[in-house]
Amino acid sequence: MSHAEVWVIAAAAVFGIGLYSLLIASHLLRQLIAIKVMGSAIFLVLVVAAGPIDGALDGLPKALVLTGIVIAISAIAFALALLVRLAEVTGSTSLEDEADDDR
Amino acid sequence: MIAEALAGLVFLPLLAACAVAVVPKRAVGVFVWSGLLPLPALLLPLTEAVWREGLVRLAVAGFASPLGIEWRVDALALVVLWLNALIAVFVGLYAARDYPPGSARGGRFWALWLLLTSAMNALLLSADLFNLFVTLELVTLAAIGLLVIDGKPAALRAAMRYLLLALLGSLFYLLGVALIYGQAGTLDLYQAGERLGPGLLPVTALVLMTMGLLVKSAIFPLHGWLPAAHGNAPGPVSAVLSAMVVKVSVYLIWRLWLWLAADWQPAWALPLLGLLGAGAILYGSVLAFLQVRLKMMVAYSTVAQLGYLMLLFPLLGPLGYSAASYHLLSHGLAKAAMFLAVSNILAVMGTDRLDRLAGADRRLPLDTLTLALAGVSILGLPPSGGFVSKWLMLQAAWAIDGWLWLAVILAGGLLAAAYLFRPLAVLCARPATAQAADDGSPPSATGLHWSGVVALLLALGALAAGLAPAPVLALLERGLPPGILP
Amino acid sequence: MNSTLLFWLPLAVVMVSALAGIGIFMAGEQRQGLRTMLNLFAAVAKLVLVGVMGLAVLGGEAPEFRMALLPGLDLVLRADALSMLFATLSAVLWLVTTVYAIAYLERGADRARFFGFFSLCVTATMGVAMAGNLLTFFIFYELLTLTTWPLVIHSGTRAAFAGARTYLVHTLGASAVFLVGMVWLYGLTGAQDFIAGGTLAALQLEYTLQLKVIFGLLVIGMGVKAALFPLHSWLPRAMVAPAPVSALLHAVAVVKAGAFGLVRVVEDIYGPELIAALGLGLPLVIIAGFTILYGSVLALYQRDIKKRLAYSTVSQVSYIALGIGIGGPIATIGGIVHLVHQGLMKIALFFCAGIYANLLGIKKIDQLDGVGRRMPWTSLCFSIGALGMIGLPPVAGFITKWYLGAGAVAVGMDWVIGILVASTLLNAAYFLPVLKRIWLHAPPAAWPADPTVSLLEVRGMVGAALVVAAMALGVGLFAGHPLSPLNWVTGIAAGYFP
Amino acid sequence: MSALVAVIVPLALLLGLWSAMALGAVRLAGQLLRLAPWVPLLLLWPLVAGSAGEFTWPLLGMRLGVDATVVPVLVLAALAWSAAGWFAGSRITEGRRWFWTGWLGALAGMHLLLLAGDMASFYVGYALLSLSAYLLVTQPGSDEAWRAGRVYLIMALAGEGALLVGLLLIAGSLGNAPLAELAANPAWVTESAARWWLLAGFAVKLGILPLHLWLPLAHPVAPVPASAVLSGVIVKAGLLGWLRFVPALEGEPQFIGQALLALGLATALGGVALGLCQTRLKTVLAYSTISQMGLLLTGFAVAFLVAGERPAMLAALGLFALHHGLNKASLFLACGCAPGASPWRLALFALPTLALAAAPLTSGYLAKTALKDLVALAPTLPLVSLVLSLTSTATALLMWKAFGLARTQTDRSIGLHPAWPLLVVAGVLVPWVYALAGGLALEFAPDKLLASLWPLGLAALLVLAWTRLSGAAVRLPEGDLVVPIERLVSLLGGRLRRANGTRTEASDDEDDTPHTPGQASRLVAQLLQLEALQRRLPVAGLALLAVGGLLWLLTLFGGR
Repeated sequence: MSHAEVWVIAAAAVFGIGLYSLLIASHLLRQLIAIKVMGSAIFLVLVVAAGPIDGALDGLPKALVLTGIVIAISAIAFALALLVRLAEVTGSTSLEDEADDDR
Repeated sequence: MIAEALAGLVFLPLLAACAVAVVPKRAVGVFVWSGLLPLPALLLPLTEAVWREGLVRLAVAGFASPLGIEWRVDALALVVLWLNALIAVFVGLYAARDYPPGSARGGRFWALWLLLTSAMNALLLSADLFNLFVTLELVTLAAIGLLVIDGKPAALRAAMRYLLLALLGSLFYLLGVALIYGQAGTLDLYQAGERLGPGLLPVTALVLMTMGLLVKSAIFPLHGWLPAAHGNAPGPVSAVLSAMVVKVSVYLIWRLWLWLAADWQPAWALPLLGLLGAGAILYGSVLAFLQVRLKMMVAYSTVAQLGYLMLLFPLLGPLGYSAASYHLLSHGLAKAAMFLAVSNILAVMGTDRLDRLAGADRRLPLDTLTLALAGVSILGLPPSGGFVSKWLMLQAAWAIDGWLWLAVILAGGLLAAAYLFRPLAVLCARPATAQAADDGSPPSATGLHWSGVVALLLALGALAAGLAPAPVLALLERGLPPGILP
Repeated sequence: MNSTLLFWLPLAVVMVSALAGIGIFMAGEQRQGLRTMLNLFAAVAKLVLVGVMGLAVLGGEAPEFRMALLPGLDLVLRADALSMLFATLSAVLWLVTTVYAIAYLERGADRARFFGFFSLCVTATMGVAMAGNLLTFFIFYELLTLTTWPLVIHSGTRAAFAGARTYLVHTLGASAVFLVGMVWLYGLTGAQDFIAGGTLAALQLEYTLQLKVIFGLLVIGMGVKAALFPLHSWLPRAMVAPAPVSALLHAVAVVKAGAFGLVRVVEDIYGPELIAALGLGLPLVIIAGFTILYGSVLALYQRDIKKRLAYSTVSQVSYIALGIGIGGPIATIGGIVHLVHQGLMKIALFFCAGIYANLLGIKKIDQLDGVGRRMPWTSLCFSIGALGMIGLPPVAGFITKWYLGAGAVAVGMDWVIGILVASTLLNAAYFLPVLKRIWLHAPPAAWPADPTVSLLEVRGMVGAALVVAAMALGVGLFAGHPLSPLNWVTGIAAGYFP
Repeated sequence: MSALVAVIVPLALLLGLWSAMALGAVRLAGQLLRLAPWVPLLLLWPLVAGSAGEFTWPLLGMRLGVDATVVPVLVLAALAWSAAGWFAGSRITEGRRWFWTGWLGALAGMHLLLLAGDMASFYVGYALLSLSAYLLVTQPGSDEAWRAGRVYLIMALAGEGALLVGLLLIAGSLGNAPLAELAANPAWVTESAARWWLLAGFAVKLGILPLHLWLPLAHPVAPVPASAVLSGVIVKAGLLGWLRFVPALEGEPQFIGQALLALGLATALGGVALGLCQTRLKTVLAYSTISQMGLLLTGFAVAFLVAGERPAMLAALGLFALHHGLNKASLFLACGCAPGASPWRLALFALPTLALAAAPLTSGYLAKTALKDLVALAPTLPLVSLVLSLTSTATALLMWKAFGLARTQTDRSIGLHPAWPLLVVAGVLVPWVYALAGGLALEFAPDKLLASLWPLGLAALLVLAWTRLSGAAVRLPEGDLVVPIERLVSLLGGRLRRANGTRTEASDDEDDTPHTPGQASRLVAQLLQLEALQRRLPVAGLALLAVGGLLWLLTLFGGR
């Protein structure tokens, strides 16, 4: 297997782990961490996908990864603020045991 | 002239948003309206250019496409841009009543509102896969921010669920983008389309991105988050959510399947997408009929109406394409008007539970009329925009002998009649004798508040779309996507 | 007349009442004077405009308004002889019904909403009359459903909503079927305007089966509003609406739109020759015949006045379908002229039923004893309408029966005369006892309700009823007059059977 | 022009009277009432002027005019109706509006009927006449009147239905054809069975045997002047219908003529037989009318047996109708003036009875001999002429019974109204004048006189035999067959009403509780539960993977 395929399979594995824990976890904080893990798996794929093009190193994927990281950070920060507010207001830190909120 | 217009569309609201966050309370109003009101004006030269050339391209700051960002505006993008501008301005006018720019709450609201509008415009202009990802994230975060502006527990929980699912969706989308880049070496929609064939990895990438977008646009099996989110959002926010935010991700699905995968002929996949849409129409309508609260009913109606947009795939063709695009436009106007009318009713009557709204039309004649007019468009009865799109869709279905789709479209119309006439009947019912007896003369109708007028204007817009569709349809005819053989 | 006037006149005729409707909505509940003025002004203006357009049509010009709606499909409002017939009927009866409604609702509630939708409903009817092609017809046809729904639920009682729900289920169901038929037709023939004598002759060879199926779909679409047999059950249920509404619904707007639609489909889309060639006339005659008898038999059993009138409408409207189904010049004339005759007679009956209900609280037939002595003029109108329904001469019904019978024999369908005579006897069976009660029975000690009534109310209502009854009698008595509906329709039929 | 006036005046008077009553102008109404009796005389004006007018506006192109067939009935109507009107003017006191509406309506109908020149106008007149007659029959408002009215209306409408079928069958080919053209070239006769529908329709009005049920109920129960007009004039409308719409062709099959002849004779004898079993004077007179109409039918049947005899038939039938109308009307008027009160009144009553029994030198003799000559022309069995004279005996017997009943009415308080004697005189003179004007052969040959005497002698013998033997009289309820039929119908109706009684009650009456949405059923609860499930994240995630997987498979492998 070429150099790149090894990394892609590893990234796929990490992505799977993150997805599994996102769906299973009941505590919101664990779910947010799972999302962060899946994000890093994707950045891994992006970096590996770069691969040299006609000799010169291709800088575009690096730029994409940087932007991706910035967006992931801001999204998670916003989610955490929301989580804190939710815990204060409703006292529960999980989406599973909520009463039906639209009655 | 075009470059200034495009730049203005994106950066004018952005700058206004920043200014609002910084400037003292008194001056917030000026910046808000200077950020919003010129938007339709900016669109005029753009429309004329697209009418003349069909496709307007602009390399931002002169960088060529693989590296730099390129803005493209074709007929479809223009239609959605117009919808966005109209919604932003009219619903903004309505929102000024609940969130006056001068107040503390107003400041936060308008910052997010302007950010949302600029992100939306940026998304519609960009034609680069990664750029689309960035703007889509911006739109989602701004929308969720608006959702929790009042901090109600129900809204908070709904927002949390919406955020989680939205992040999950954008991760899938990003994974798809990464795979596309690995294969095609470019992220530009048009170029990637030419370079990629229906191999294993490109198909996987396309499916991953579609899954992500399906979650964000709450298409049938994945619609769990939408009703709670739109049902519990404040009035104007639920309007913009239903009319624009959810539509944009469907617009992206169209872009992928009709531009990127233009020549892959995924013969069996299209009917599946169609079936998802049909499921959405039937399931959403039945649920809407069962709701007790008016806003929840309108939210489920959105789930149903989104199904119509997915019907474009089985009915691929010029007729189907212009039908779906026109439905996007007319539904946006009608649904925004409906949500504004419902929030008016909620504000005046104190509740939107149907069993307590008997005889509300005496106090809110204008909003009942708006609800009725918007209902006409949602139902697809002439002379509304909904009817035009339904008519074109029926013709498309008949052309390919798609009797199933024909039946689904008609059933959708009838079910919509079921869940729309029910609240109207309740509103027009005479209140129980006891209640009428105590206040003797019929309760005086609330005065002609201009927020009611705004809602009425949007509803009339939906009806006008029914009377003068010719120019829009001609525009769409000219800018057919490569995926549709003329 | 210069061309611009000819272009904008049809639109003006249709839109006059729409503007009035919107104005009434804006005026709100309290400003009653403004509302009445708006109402009457719009009604008179519409009548004048229809008159002007009538002159233009008589002068040989064809005023036409065309607007590009869908690619390749236009919104066309054209005034040909047939549309003028229906438009004039609507305009005249709207004016009379407005006067009646103003008097009727003097003490009612929600009048702004009522009159607003009342005007919009007439706009839709006028649009249906003036429609130049099937798509325009469909648009106004649906608008009619929407604008009449709030009128049916006006009283807000449970029965009103039950009636409105049935009405909606039927009309929206039919519109779905109508839409499929229309899409199919346009798929086959492309956009076609109404042309006297039909436009599908060329297609007859290779599409016979499809044309038959399309005809079936279109007839179902129209049949609901024209209350043909299986689709008629909404009509008696919608009787819960206040009298001016049931008068308008049953005499002018909804029911006539359905019947008018049938005439358009048979005469202006398929054309009499194609109908005969495809053999579509016979099934229509059989359905219409059965409806006539079914409606009359059920009317016998009804104890509520308006229910009885409703079932009588179910049977009477099928005369129109019978006429055009039989084909041949005489029967077609009979069918189309019945549009006007039935409208006049039925609206007179409903006005009187409304007056009885409103002024004396009478809703059931056995409460009608001796009303003749208490309200002689209303009962006179009721009697004229009833005799017309039975088809006894001088009143208009007789002319229709005469032409239908003669036309049926001319075409060789002698058995149709059996239906006509049977329905005459059945009508007599359910109308004459009512007249006997009104005139020949002794009045009860006290009437169910005897509210203090202003003179305006009484004069407005009874006046309207008298005008309409006089017209029904006049149309029957002076059928030979050059300007009478009969001669007008003879001119129209000349176009179909050159 | 004069014809139009004759038709319009009664209608105008009706409307005027009506609105006067409605608006409460009693004085004006009184004046109009005084005018009403003399309106029928207007009929004479078109007779004299003889103008024929055509007016395209009214109805389907109305033609008015007087022609030969209608003259006798016209004269009869003018005289009898005005006399009865004069009588009614003074004698009808309560229920006046009801009576006069019916009276003027019937009059307008009769005028239009007589003067009509086209089918549609004839039918309009006929319908108006039938409907207004209903008002006259039910005017007393007693239960008996209602029953008679109901029976009358049902049979009249049935007759009119048959009439309409016939007319429409003709209209199919000829449109609204003028009556003259109908009679002139009866080509349409062979096309359809229109002729027989029309024959049956008019037979109901004439009271021919099976269809006579309503007559013995309706005529007696109506007020005196109304019965006079009903029996005297309105019945003749049926005859007019026959003469206009049931022409005989040349090669008519014999059995039709024979059948009609037999029916006529049966009706004549049947009428008398049933009449003899009645106890009330007016009912007896009603049955006598039925039998006389039977005689008319026999005359009418002759046209079917021998070709080319139409003018003779017209003359004979016209004379007979005139004679019968005037005398029967005067007899009915007599019933209103207590004929038995003084010998002078009895004499007045006797005159018309003798005429009807066709005593020699009376108008009856004249009419009967003309009728006998007419029948003799037809190639029938000799038996027929014998039976014909027997009918004279029968009528004589019936008249004797009527005379007996009249003698019992001795209430002196009821005054003698001058209209009665006037009509009796007219009954004596007018037929003679008509016969002379009509040019009928007037001979007093001894054999004719003898032929008219022996039936009377026979009648006298029978009467003597009958009174001596047992004096027991057979009683029959009025309207004979109607009673069993009515019982059958009410039985059937009762069961029918019970069967669907429940259905009509169940029709939803209005209840005023406002409308609120119904409760969710069990199925709905399950649906809502499924919806709540979809909201939870794991479920959404699984759904996403499932949809994605399916889409992936289809896109990969479906694409080829």
